[in-house]
Parts: sequence; C-alpha cells; structure tokens
Amino acid sequence: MNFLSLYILILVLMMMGLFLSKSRKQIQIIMITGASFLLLLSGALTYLYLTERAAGNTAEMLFRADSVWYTPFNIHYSVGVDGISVAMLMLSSIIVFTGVLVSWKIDPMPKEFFLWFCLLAIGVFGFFISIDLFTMFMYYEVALIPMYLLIGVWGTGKKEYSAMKLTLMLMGGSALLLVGILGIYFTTGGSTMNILELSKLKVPLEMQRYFFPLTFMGFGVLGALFPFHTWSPDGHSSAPTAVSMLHAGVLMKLGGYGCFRVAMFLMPEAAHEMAWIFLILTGISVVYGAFGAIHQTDLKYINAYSSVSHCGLVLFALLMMNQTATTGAILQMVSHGLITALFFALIGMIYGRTHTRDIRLMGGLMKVIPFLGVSYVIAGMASLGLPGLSGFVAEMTVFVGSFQYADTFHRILTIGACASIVITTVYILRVVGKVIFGPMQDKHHETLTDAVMYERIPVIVLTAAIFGIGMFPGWISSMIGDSVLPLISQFIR
Amino acid sequence: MAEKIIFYILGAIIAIFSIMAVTSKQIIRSATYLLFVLIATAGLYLLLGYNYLFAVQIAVYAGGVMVLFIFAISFTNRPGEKVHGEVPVRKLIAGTTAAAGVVFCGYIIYRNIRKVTVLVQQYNLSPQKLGETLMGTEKYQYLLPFELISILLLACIVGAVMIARKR
Amino acid sequence: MQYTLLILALPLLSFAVLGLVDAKWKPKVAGTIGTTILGIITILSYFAAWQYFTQYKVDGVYQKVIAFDYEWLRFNDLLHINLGILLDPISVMMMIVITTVSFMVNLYSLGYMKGEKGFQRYYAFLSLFAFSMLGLVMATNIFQMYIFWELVGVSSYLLIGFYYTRPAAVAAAKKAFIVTRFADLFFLIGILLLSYFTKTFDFGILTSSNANVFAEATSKTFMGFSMLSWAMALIFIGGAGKSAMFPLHIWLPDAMEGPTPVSALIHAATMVVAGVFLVARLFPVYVVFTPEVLHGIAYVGAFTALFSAIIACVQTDIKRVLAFSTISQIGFMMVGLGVSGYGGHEGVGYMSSMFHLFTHAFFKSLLFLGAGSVIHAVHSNEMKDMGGLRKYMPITNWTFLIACLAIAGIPPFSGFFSKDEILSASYSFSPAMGGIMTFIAGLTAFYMFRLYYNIFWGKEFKPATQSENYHGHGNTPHESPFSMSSALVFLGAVTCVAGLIPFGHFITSDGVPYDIHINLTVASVSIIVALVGIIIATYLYRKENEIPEKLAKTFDGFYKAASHRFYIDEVYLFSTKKIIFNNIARPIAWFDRHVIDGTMNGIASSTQWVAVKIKGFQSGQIQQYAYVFLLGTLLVAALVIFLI
Amino acid sequence: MGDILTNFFTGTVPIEAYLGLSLIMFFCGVYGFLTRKNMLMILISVELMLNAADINFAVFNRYLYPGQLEGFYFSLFTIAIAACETAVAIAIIINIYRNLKSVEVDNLNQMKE
Amino acid sequence: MDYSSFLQMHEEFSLLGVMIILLLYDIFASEKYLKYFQPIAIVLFLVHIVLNCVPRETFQVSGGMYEYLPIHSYIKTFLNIGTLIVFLQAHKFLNEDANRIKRGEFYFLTLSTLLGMYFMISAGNFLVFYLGLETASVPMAALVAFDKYNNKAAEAGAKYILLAVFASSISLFGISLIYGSTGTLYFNDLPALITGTPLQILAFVFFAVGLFFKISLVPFHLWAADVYEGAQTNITSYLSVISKGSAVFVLFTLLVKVFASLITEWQPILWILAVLSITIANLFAIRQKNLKRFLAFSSISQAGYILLAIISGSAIGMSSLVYYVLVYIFSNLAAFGVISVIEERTGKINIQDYDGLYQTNPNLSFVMMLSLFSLAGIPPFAGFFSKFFVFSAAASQGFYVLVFIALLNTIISLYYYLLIIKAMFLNKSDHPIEPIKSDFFARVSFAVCTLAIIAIGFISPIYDQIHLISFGM
Repeated sequence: MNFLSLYILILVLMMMGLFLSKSRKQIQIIMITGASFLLLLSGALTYLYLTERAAGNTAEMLFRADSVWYTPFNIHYSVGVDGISVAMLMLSSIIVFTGVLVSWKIDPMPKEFFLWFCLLAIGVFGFFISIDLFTMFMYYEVALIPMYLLIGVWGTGKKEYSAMKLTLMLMGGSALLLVGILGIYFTTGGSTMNILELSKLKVPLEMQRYFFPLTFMGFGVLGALFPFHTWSPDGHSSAPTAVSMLHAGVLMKLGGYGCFRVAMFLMPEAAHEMAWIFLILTGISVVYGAFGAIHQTDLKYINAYSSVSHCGLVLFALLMMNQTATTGAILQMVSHGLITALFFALIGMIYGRTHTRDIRLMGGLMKVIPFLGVSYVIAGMASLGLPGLSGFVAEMTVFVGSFQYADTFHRILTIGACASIVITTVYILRVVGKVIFGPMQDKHHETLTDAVMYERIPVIVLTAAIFGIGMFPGWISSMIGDSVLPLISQFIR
Repeated sequence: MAEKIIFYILGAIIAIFSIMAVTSKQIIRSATYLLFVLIATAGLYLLLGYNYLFAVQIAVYAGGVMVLFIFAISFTNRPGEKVHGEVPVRKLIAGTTAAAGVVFCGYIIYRNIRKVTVLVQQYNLSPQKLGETLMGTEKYQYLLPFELISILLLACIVGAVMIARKR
Repeated sequence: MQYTLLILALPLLSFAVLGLVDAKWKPKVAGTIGTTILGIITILSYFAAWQYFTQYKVDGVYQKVIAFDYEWLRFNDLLHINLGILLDPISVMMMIVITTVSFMVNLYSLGYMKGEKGFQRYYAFLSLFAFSMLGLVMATNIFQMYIFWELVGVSSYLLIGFYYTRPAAVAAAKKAFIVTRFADLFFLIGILLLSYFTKTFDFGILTSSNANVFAEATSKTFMGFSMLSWAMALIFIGGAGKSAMFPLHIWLPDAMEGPTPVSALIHAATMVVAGVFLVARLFPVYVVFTPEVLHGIAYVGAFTALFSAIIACVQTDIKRVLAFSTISQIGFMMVGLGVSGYGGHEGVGYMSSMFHLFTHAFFKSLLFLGAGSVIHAVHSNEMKDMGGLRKYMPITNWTFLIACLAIAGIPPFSGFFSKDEILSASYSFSPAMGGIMTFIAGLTAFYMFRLYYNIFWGKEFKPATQSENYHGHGNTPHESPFSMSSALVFLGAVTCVAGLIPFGHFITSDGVPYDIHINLTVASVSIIVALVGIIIATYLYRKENEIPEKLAKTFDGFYKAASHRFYIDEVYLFSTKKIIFNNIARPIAWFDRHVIDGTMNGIASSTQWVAVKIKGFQSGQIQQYAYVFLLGTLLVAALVIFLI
Repeated sequence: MGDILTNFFTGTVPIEAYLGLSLIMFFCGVYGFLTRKNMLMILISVELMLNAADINFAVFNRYLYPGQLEGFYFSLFTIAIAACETAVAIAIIINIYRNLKSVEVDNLNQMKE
Repeated sequence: MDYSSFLQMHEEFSLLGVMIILLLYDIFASEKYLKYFQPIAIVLFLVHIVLNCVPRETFQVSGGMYEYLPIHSYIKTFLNIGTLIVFLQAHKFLNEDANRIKRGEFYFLTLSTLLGMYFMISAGNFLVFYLGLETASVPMAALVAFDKYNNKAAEAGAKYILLAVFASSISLFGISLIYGSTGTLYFNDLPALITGTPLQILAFVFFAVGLFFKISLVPFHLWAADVYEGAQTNITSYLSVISKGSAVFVLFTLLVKVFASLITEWQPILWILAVLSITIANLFAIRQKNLKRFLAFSSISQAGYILLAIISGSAIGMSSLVYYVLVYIFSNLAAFGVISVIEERTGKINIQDYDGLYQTNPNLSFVMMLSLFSLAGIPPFAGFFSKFFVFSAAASQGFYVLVFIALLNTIISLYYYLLIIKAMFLNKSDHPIEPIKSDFFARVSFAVCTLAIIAIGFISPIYDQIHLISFGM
C-alpha cells in the first residue's frame, strides 16, 4: 500500500462508514475524523516530501507506486507527487476539512450529501496524486459528476439550471480532453500512459497542433477559460457552501493543473506555438472576470466572477512558460483556493443568517457579526493582493514572471493583467463597503448572532493558511519552484 | 429455342402479375396474382433443372403459404367494407424510388456480373446426390441448417400458436 | 544595528495583539499598550539616529547600512524580494519623523478618541500603520517598499473608514484606497520594467549610479523615451498617487472623514510624503539617467502646489483646508526634488525637499492636531461653527499660530528655513519656477491665516446646535485634556526649533555634508510675500465683515469652481460611474449574460429545436419507416460505390 | 432483322434476363410494401421480395457455380423460412385484427415521435 | 456421415436441452408442479451458463459451416447472463394470472431466439447465419406481441415482424448477390474472393442493412422506439440488450472475417452511421416522456458508440466491443429492471411519474442512478471504462474526428440521463410513487447489476481476458 493511496483509502472508508451510519452524530464523527486524517496526512506528506528533498532526492516524482491495471492500454495505477502536487494536496485537504465543518448542519439528507462530497474529494485527491493519463482523466470525471446532485439537491436559487449547465459544460470540457488524451497516447505509439514517460516521447508537431488546443481547452473549461466560464457564476452561486468552496477552491485548480501537467508538459512545441491565442483568451478572462464582478449584486456571483478573473490569471501565468510565472501560477492556485474557499464559507455563513445574498439588502454587518465581518475584510484584502496575505505573493510572482518577455505583446497583456488588481480592489471594496461597513440596511439584521464554534474553526484555519503563505512564502515558493523547473525545462528543449 | 420461349412466357407472367399483385385493389385478387407469380417461379426452377426446388416451391408456397393467406384474408375481410385506396403521393414516391432502385441495382448488376452465354446442358440433379448433400456433415452438405430450420419451425409454431390462440 | 529590527517588530506585535484581543481588553489598556510601544520605538529610533549619524560616516560620507536582510521570496536567480532594514540619512530621518509623530498622535488619541467604540481597534490600526510606514522607509529594495507601500495604503483605508457606520467615511476610505491603488498599478509596472532591465530590486545597486546597471534600460526606447524613463515615470505616478499629486489628489480631501489624529499622522505627516520619499530614494537614478522625468516631477509638483493652494483659499471645512494645504506643501517638496541637481550646491533642492518634509511633518501634524482639538471642542468641522475660540482654548490657539507662522514661512519657525531653500533652488532652476513658488508661498500664508482667523478670531463663538454629524451638546468649548495638549505643546516646540537644525549636515543628495546658506534675496522676497499674505488675511478675516463675501461675488465663477475643487471629483465620478461602470462593466455583465451565456443556452435550445423539428421522422407509420430504410440502403450503397 | 429475331429465340437464356426479372420482382415487392394499406397485402409484397432472392440463388447456382448446390439449398431453406415468417406474421396480423378490428396499416400509429 | 462433430457444439446443445426440458415440463407437468416452473427454468439456465462459460479450442463443424472461436464462449456467456437477468426480472410478470399460461412459451421463445443468436455468432456460412438471424428475429416478433391483448403490444408486434421481414428480405437479396459475385457462402472461402467490385459492395450494403436493422442504427432504427414502447418491459429489455449485443458482435466478426477487403468501404459507412445514430438518437431521446421510448433512443445511441469499436476493425476493437456489450448488458438491464418493477406495480412509465422517487424508493432510485451513470459513461462506474475503451479503439485507428463527435454527443446524452436523475432526486411530487417492495428475483437481479456496474471497471482481469482471447481471432 502506497503512502499516497491512503488518501483514496481514507475517503473510501469514510464513504463506507457513511453508508452504515445511522444518525447525524455518527455522520459528523465520521466526517470530521476522516477529514482530520486527510489533513494530517497532507501535513505529514509535506514534511516527508521536504525532508526527502532536503536529503538530496532529485527524482522528478517522489513516493512513486506503480502497478499495472489494464495491460492492453498500458493503463497503470501510478501515483507520485512533486512539489506542485504536494501543495495542491495540502490545499485540498484544508478545504475538505473546512468544507466538512462548514456543512456541519447540512440539511436535508446529510448522509447523501457527505457521500457525494467524499466522492468529489476522491476525484480531487486522486487527480493530484495520479501520474497516469487514464487515472487522471478518470478522477477528473469522478470529480465532475457529484456536482450535479450536490448543487441540484442542496443548492439554492436556480439550482437545477445551474447544476445542469455546470455539469454539461464541464462534460463538454472533458469531451475535448478525452480526444486530446487519446491523441497523445496513440500518436506517441500507444506504449505508455505515464506522463513522465510520455514526456520523453514526442507527439508529432502536426498532431500537437490538434491535440494541444483540445487538451488545453478541455482543462481550460474547468479552469474557467474565457469564453467557457459561464458555468462558474451560476454554478458557484447555486451550490451549497461547502461545494462552492471545494469547487472554486480545488476543482477549478484541476483545470490549471491539468493544463500544465498534461497539455503543456506533453506538447511543449504546440504550446509555444499557440500560447498567444490562449494568452489573449486568458488575458480577457482576467480583465473580463474582474469587470464582470463589478456589476453584480449577488455576493456569490461577485465571488464567482472574481474566481474567473483569478483562475484566468493562473492559466495566463502558465502560458508564460517560465519558471517564475509558472511558480506564480501554482501559488495563485493555492492562494486563490484558500481565499475563495474562505469567501464562500463566509458568504454561506452570512447567508445562513441574513437569508439574502443581495448586497443591496445588507449593510453594516460588522456591527452585529464582527467575527464574520473582519474575516470577510481579510478575505477581501487577500483577494485584492494585500502584502502579507497569500494573494500578493502569488500575484507578484505571476507578474514578475510574466514580465520576463521583452516583446510588446507579452508586455501589454501583462500590464492588462496587472490592471485587474485595481478592478479587483474596486469590487472588493464595493462589497466590503456595502455589506460589512456602512449603516444597517435591515432591522432584522440587528439581532444576528456571530459565528459559533464549528463555524469559527474553518474560518480560522483558512485565514491562518492565508496568512501563513502570505507571511512566509519562501518554503512553499521554493518547493513549487524546484518542481516546476524540470517541467519547464521541457519547454526549453 | 423452346426454352427461351418458355422463359419469355414465364417472365412475362412473373413481371405482369408481380405488378398486378402490388397494385390490385382487391386483396383476394392480389393473393391470386401472387399465386400465379409463385407458380411461374416454380416454372423457372423447372427450366433451370431444379425439379426438387420446383416441387418445394409448389408445395410450400403455392400450397402452404397461399392457404395461410387465403385463410387470413377470409378471416379479416369483412364483406361490404371497402378497402381504402392508396395515397397517390405515396404511390408516386414509392414508385419513383422503386424504379430508381431497379435502375441503380440493374446497372450495377449488369455491369459487374459474370456473363455466361453457354449454359451447361444436361444438368442432372440426382436424388441420391440430393440426399447425400442434405444429410451430410461435410463441406457443401447441409444437415446442420436442416436441423436448425427445424428448430426455427418449432419456435415459429409455438410463437404463432401463442399469438393466435384465444387465451 | 540589528536592534532596529525591534523598531519594526514591536508595532507589528502590538497590532497583532491588539487586533486579536480586540474588545476583550479595556480601551485604556489597549491605548496604553499602543502608546507605550510607540514610545519605546521612538526612543529606539532616536538612539539609532544618534548612533547612525555619529558612527557611520566614512570619509565624510554617510554610508548605507543594511542592518538586517532576509530573503523573503525568490522569483528566480536574479530577482528576489528581501525584507530588510536599510539605514541611510533619509530613512533615519523618516524614522524619526514617523516615530515622533506617531507617538504624539497615539498620545493625543488617548484623549481625543476616548469613549469611541472600537478604541482598541483604532490603536491596533495605528500600530499597523506605524509598522508599515517604518517598513516602507527602511526598505532595502524597491519591492519591499512596494509591499509596505500597499500596507500603508490599507492602514490608511482602515483608519479613514474607522467610523465604518458612516457612509461618507466608508466612501472616502474606498476612494482613497482605489485611487492610490490605481497609482500603485503604475508603480508596480514601473518596478517590473525597471527590474526587468536592471535585474535587481535592490536600492543599493539601483542608486549606485552605475551606468552598467542601466545600460540596457537606457538603450531601449519606446515612443521616443528610454525604457528607464518610462519606468521612472511610472514609478513616479505611484508616488504621485500616494502623495496626492494632481490629478491623483482627489482622495486626500475626502480622507479627512477619518479621525483627526489619523489625518495628522497619515494624511499630513507621513504616508502622503511617501511619494516624495520614493523619489528621493531613487533620486540618483532620476537625476543622473532621467533628468527629463525629474523635470516633469517639478512641473507636476508646481502645478499641484498652485492648484491646491487656490482651492485651499476657499474651502470652509477646516480639515479640507489643511488637506489642500498638505497637497500644496507636498507639491513644494516635489518641486524641490524636481529642480535639484546632484551633489554639493547643485543638490540643494534635494536637501531642501527633505528638510521641508521633515519640518512639514511636524507643523502640519501640529495643525491637524490643533484642528482636532478644535473639532473636539465644537463638534464641527465647519468654519461657520467656529470663531473667537482663542479665549476658550489658549494652548490650541498658540500652538496653532506657531504652526501657521511656520507654514507661512516666517522666521524663525521651521517652515521658513526649509521653504526658503526650496525657493532658492527653484530660482536657480528657472526664475519663472521661483516666481511661481514664491507666489504660492504667499497664497499659503494667506489661506493659513484665513483659517486661523476664522477659527480663533472673527465672529464670536455661538454654540453649534444644528450640526449634522455631531450632536453637539451646546456646552461652551473648553481646552482639551492633558494628553492632547501635551502633544500640541511638544510639536509646537519642535516646530519652533526644527528649522535651526543644520539639516545639510545630515542629509544631502550625495551623502556629503553641506552647509546651508540662506540666500538673503530669496529669503527677503519670500518673507515679504508671506507677510503680504498674512496682512490680507488679517484684513479680511480678523474681524467679521462683508468683504470676503463681496470678493466671492465678484469672482463668482472662479470662486465656485475653486470651492468645487475645480470639478475634478466630478470628472472622476463621471469617468468611473458613467464611463467605466456604465460603459464597460455593465456591457460586460450584459455581454456575459446574453452573449456568452446566450450562446451556451442557445446551443441547448437549438438542440431542443432540432429535436422538435425532426420528430416527424418517427411518424409511427411502418411504410414510412420502410421507406427511410430503403432510401438509406440505396443512398449508402450509392455513396460507397460512386463516391468512395 | 431476322438475325436478331433468331438470336432472340435461339440459344440459352442469358443470365441477365433472369436477374432482371428477379430485380423487377423484388422492387415490385418493395413498391407494394411501401404503398399497400392492408397488412396482408404488405405481406404479399414481402413474399415477392423473398421469392426474387430465391430466383437469384437458383440462377447463380445453375449458371455460374454449378459445381456445388449452395444456391440451391439456400433457395430451399429460404422457402421454408418464408413460410415460417408468413405464419408468424399472419398470426400477429390476426391478433391485430382481434384487437383493432382492422388490418389497415395506417391504424398502427398509437406510438410515434 | 459423421455426426459426432455436432456434439462439439456444447452451447447450442445444452441450450437446446434446456429448451426441450422446459417445453416438456410445461406441457406435461401437473398444476402442482408448475408453480416451480420458473425457479426450475432459472436454475436450469444457470446450470447451462456455468457449464458453458469456459472457452475451448477453436473447431469447425460441418466443413466450416459452424466455426467456434474461444471468444464466442465469452460473448455467449455474457448474453446468457443477460438473459438470466431478464428471466429474473420477468418472474413477477410471468406469475400474474393472465400470463401464467404463456410462460412456457415465453421461456421457449426467448431461448430459441437466444439459440438463433448462438448460431449467428458461430456461423461459418451465410446459410447458417441467415437461419440464425431468422431464428433470432421471427420468434422475437411473437415475443413482442406476447402481451397480445394489449393494443400497443399487438401494434409493436406487427411493426416488428413486418419491418423485420422487409429487412431480412433485403438482406437475403444481398446475400444472393454475394453468392452471385463470389460463388461461395462459406466465410472461410469468401475473403479471397471478395475483391471490391461494385456488385460486391452493393451486395454487402444490402446484406449489412439487415444487421443494421437489428442493431437499430439510424436510419434503420425507426422501428425500435415503437417496438420498445409497445412490448412488455422485460421483453423490451431482452430486445434492446441481448438481441442488439449479439448483432453487434456478429457485425464485427463478419466485417473483419468476411469483408476485410472492403474495409475502405465499410469504414466510411460505419462512420456516417455512427455519427447519425449517436446524434439523431440523442436528439430524439431529449424530448421523450415515456421511459421505455427514452431508453430505446438511448440504446440506439449506445449502438452508435459501439460502432466506434467496430470501425477500428482491430483486436482492440473486438475486445472493447465485447467488453462494452458486457457492461451495456448490466447497465441497461438495471434500468429496465427498475422500470419494469415500477410499471408492474403502478403502471407508471413516464419520466414525470418518477418525480421524487428517491424519497419513497431510495433503493430503486439508487439502482437507476447507477445504471444511468454507467450508460452515460461516468466514472467510477463500468460504463466509463467501456466507453473509454471503445473510444480508444476508434482513436487507435486515427478516427479522432469521429471520437470527437461522439464525445460531444455524450454531453447531450448526459443531459437526458440527468433529466431522469433530476426527476428522481431533485423534483418534488404531490403524488410520488408509493414505496415498492420488489420481489426476491428482481432484487437478486438488481444486486447482480449493481455489483457489476460498480465492480467491473476495477477488475481489469475481465478485460484482459477478453483481450487475450480476441487476439486469437
């Protein structure tokens, strides 16, 4: 039993436990125990990874395990992690942990909710530990489908429409993706599905020209690439809190991660050739998402558009294809994951109290629910890239990296992307000023109660993580940067 | 020469009565025309020297199948009820398509079939050979399909009885 | 000098502690902790300054000392953000200014903010600000500066929006943050551009005047200017935003919605001069490699100074007057830098600018604190609610007067010395510049005394009753408590003597000490102009009379324009609300809903449409089925035979 | 003219003639299937189609591949199959008649779209 | 005259034995023993399955008229398992008073069609093949009309028999032309003689449409929806799963064994048909209200996906096809099982009747959901693996565009599958289907299907084994 497979094992055990559970109490115990184990596992993994690296292990992936699954297609159950995956796993377990707490009192049908939630988590964790194309794709799809029911049953607003739209669009993405994956597999001779080995083989350039855009867009749909982002606002706003958190926090990162790990890593030549198209698209994403957020009045919509903008920045930075920008992109994934999860958690809690998410109907909440108010301001500040919080570290790395090109095209795009931080400021401050500060809008809100224990823990955990990365970015940045280097060297060959 | 003339006669019967069978307004006439066609076909088999086939054609088709038809027609044909005529448009479309099919298939077949002008004469299909091939298990021997069709017949009888019986 | 790390660490600690415990501690405890810590670091920084100026002069040149350095974030092999402490004359000077004013404001706030809800929070924010501002001035590299630059921005945001239930305060905070952040964008781009060409963020390398470092940046041009010029201009825009240079000044007057001590600290003495400090920090680059940008800075500074001085003349909110005055004075500082050369006498502009920054910090915070004291007493910001307060508040009156004299440039108060140097530098740059600056100096004297008279003289005091924001209790105003007045007195004393500091001995453009010579011609002209200004003000406002109104009527258009701050706010409002919000954000939201979403929904509904359209195929008719079957067969056959 | 006439009447029947005949028969069946209203008539048309194929088998066997009896047997079995099909079909049609009191094919349209 | 070689046809003889035993038992057993009829039938059939599931060596019977390949054991076993599940699900239906008298016929007819499929699968000659085809379809028509006093069933029966006969006569005409242009009907001899003349292509097309009809590919599919709707649900499931499963296998065998030299012709044909089938069936499926019709269209589109395996014409295609059929059997039968249970108890068959099903019948909804997800190809259920392999098969031969179109269609298919999920899980209903307690046999079938849907994908030896053997063909 490989160390990494424990992730899946724990989740499967959780699902089994849930299946047998009888009461809400039992469900809660199972979930929190499991989620804590995941968190501990990620912590241990990070520690072990760093010690292993410090001990001089320079293998591309650590903690490898490999066993044949389907011989005819060379499908292996193959796992391994590098710094990027470690960071993403850490992020995922934090968000799963907090997500569990946020949905502590989920109603109705807690058992089913958590079953689907665990399945979603399996997809997420599985994706990050896999280094086999097939299992990656499988986990990717595993992560997509529970969304439908999670949103459809436990969501709010026009949930059925949103759930359907989200599922179908993401399915569309995976359709593009599968063609790409099959293309990669067969044009390299159909000898291996392992991405490490595939990277040493060469997809013929003329085939890359077809499969790169397919793969990139396939993952890009999940990464909210313009113009395939429209599932995100509706989906996020309709989803139940924990699902929004997991989805915006982790699932969208699958997109960026996949773009990098699969599309760009395996087809570097085409990536070079076509980067400009996608740079434009992602550049649009960044600015467009930010402008889109300005005009919204629903808290979740604002955050969803902001996610479009920030995830656009991830893809944007990846396409810059140098070490700094790529490191920044991964940092941005982690950072945005934490921030947006915090946002959604807070929005969920606020919504649970005020029963509205319309910013025009709220105001002055700082006075009655200061804990949530302060946390919201912190989340906002992190989102607009305040130094000392994770967003700044990520964005600056991205910008510095993106600026390493001397030509006007990249410059202008980078400047455009930089401009998004101003727009971000505008909409964040607009919300903060309207909802958290300002005079009370609704008399009923004066009797609201502040967060209770099980709500505070996730907020504190997420805030601590945001501060942690923001204050001491060195270790995670170098962990990611070191792992990015071998991948990047693929582009430079 | 006689052969050819007989063929022309049979051919004419087949062609004309085929068309009449599918255009006649009255069902009983249709059935009768079909009978003529089947008998003429049997004649063709005879002409080709397949006497046994001729016998089976007469017995099974003209005998068995036609009886079924006549029975069914008399069962379902309520006197005095007028059969609805066909829709002209449908006739036109079907006719055009069928004609196109004839032309198309005829063209392909005519262009590609191996032409034989001299037929091997004195063709004699002895009953012995027939028996051997029917009961044999070697190549070009047909015991297996023979057994198989017995199962098919059994199944069809069971099925038909099940459907047709009152309960 | 590693102990200087404490100067940074202590306020941060204070912020963290006060922020986390928030309302759990009594206000008094929080206030005491905050003030004490500021006191400690003030002492530490004085000690550091003494140590620096006495021990770190090598060959007559003050050295740059890296007291502490830590690699915080590595971007790549060349570029990395370090966090560290750089001690050089200007940073040490700034350190003193910041800690002193901060300490005074902390002290003052003990009285001023007494009983406010969120007192603890207020002190936490003050500590955060002190930390950020100190970090900014002690930055070893430009990126660290940017980091703390942002942090002071957010402290400013939080402090302006301290009264978060008041929409005006929230709006002002938002405006301040957005405008400065907008400017910061250019700063960031400037940094990126600069670092791309120089491969470093480090001030040590950037300010070494080493031409090799900038070789690439100066050789590449874009639209007629070298890349370095672009970078430095962009960086200056960042500074202009923070320092409220025209046209990015609009946030500062609004920022007066914050508590008055905050205005004194942030929006008068420290944060707003960050832009000046930034230019000063990169002065060697500007002066050696991009003099055209430096000249631009001078013009921007001069225009801003004139512009805001005119506006200041007609404002009625006393804090607004002070705000515009601040903008104007910062304009002076910018001019000082802009007209300066490098080294020796050439560099007198630089020195004078820093000197002015130094003195201005004290007298302007004194003014603000005095204004705060007044507001505390009358519960209003408006001049019309004041008048004749000299009887009720003697200490405030006297300290305020000292500050007014200082800013007006009357010797021997500190303002005279620094302003005089700027003027002489301007004259040596060009007579026109000198003339304008002198005129502005006169205007300054005029509006300051207009302010002074309106508060302390003029009509007799009537208790305010209908004031909107403060529900005045109608009591007669009285002198402020000890904590406040002690701060006033201390700052007043500093204002009196600060001008006598031989500033050139400590801070010059090249680090070599320099003796200040007072140019008598310039000095006498400026004194005369200042006196004229004061006299006019005295004539107009000392006693309540009709002349100001008449004047206002005479120059109706101009007066209105000036009191509406020349409609710049409206222009901004128009361009943000009408153009950006209505013409970009709204269309994008529309586009997203209708075009992109519409496409996606359109795909779905057209699929449905096709599905409805083809339902006739499945007619239930056997013969139709057979027909399709046959046609399919024939077509497939024909297709393969004839086409393939 | 005489030659043609002689040729027309002498010698063996060309294979194309048989094939043409079966083709006409087949498509007559198709036409009938597509147009007739009565289900029994449709069934009659199907008989024509099957019969046409039978002729083909016999003719090919006799003319082209006389060595073995493949076509012959195929015809033979097909006749039996046709009988089976007809039997079941007629049973079903009678069942329809019992249910709907009609054997018109256009009445079979309860289920569509 | 050596008949001993016939004895090698274990599967057929064993099935024939079951049929005859059941027929005799049905005829001669007294009323007292007849109530054990169904359990006995199921046990006998189970024994038949167990006896015949192990592949043997390749052999020929009757000079190549019947040719056994090891893979046949697998496909036959899969079809057997499917049939067994159908029997389990039909148990309740056949125990009803109206149908009790006909259950002997039900079993006999079902098994005879199965026997026909056996012969289709193992045929080595067009004659045996054609006979098998007819044996598989003519009794099937009787089965479709099984519920004979139901107008819909009668209509379905008529539609099926008429169109089946029409298709089979076209097919027969095609076979005659094949014979005419090659001179033989033995599969082993044909490849050398098929050279790709237009006549052969025409013959091939005429012949193949008969199979396309059975697989119900667009545009030869129009009967499917009506027949599926009209026939009794268990028979529909048999028709849509077993009959179709055997036909696709046969199509593949014929294409690669007999018509291998026409590959340049049949690949484009299949390409077009696959695209048409998937797309048009999906478009129709979107707006169906009746679940059986809905599944009819869904199964048409599934057939389109199977074509992706066939079109590759490679060993990978073969194994992924067999695997697909296996998975498809379980997935579709689970769905049909749920429908039949509900229809049996409540007579409700429309999608909107399923509103709020999860609240009242969580287990049935769960089974339904699994089957639909599996049909839609969602991991970790078996359908995902089978779809992936099928796509791989097509992609391995460079049919990327086809794969792409098929994949885009999975979005539509996911949409309509989700509509049912939505009805069951999301929608609320004022009159939900009351809680149903399904009978033991149906529950066994659900358990088997559920287990299979969840587990098959993860147990790679199943696929590996199929693949191992399909290389031998």
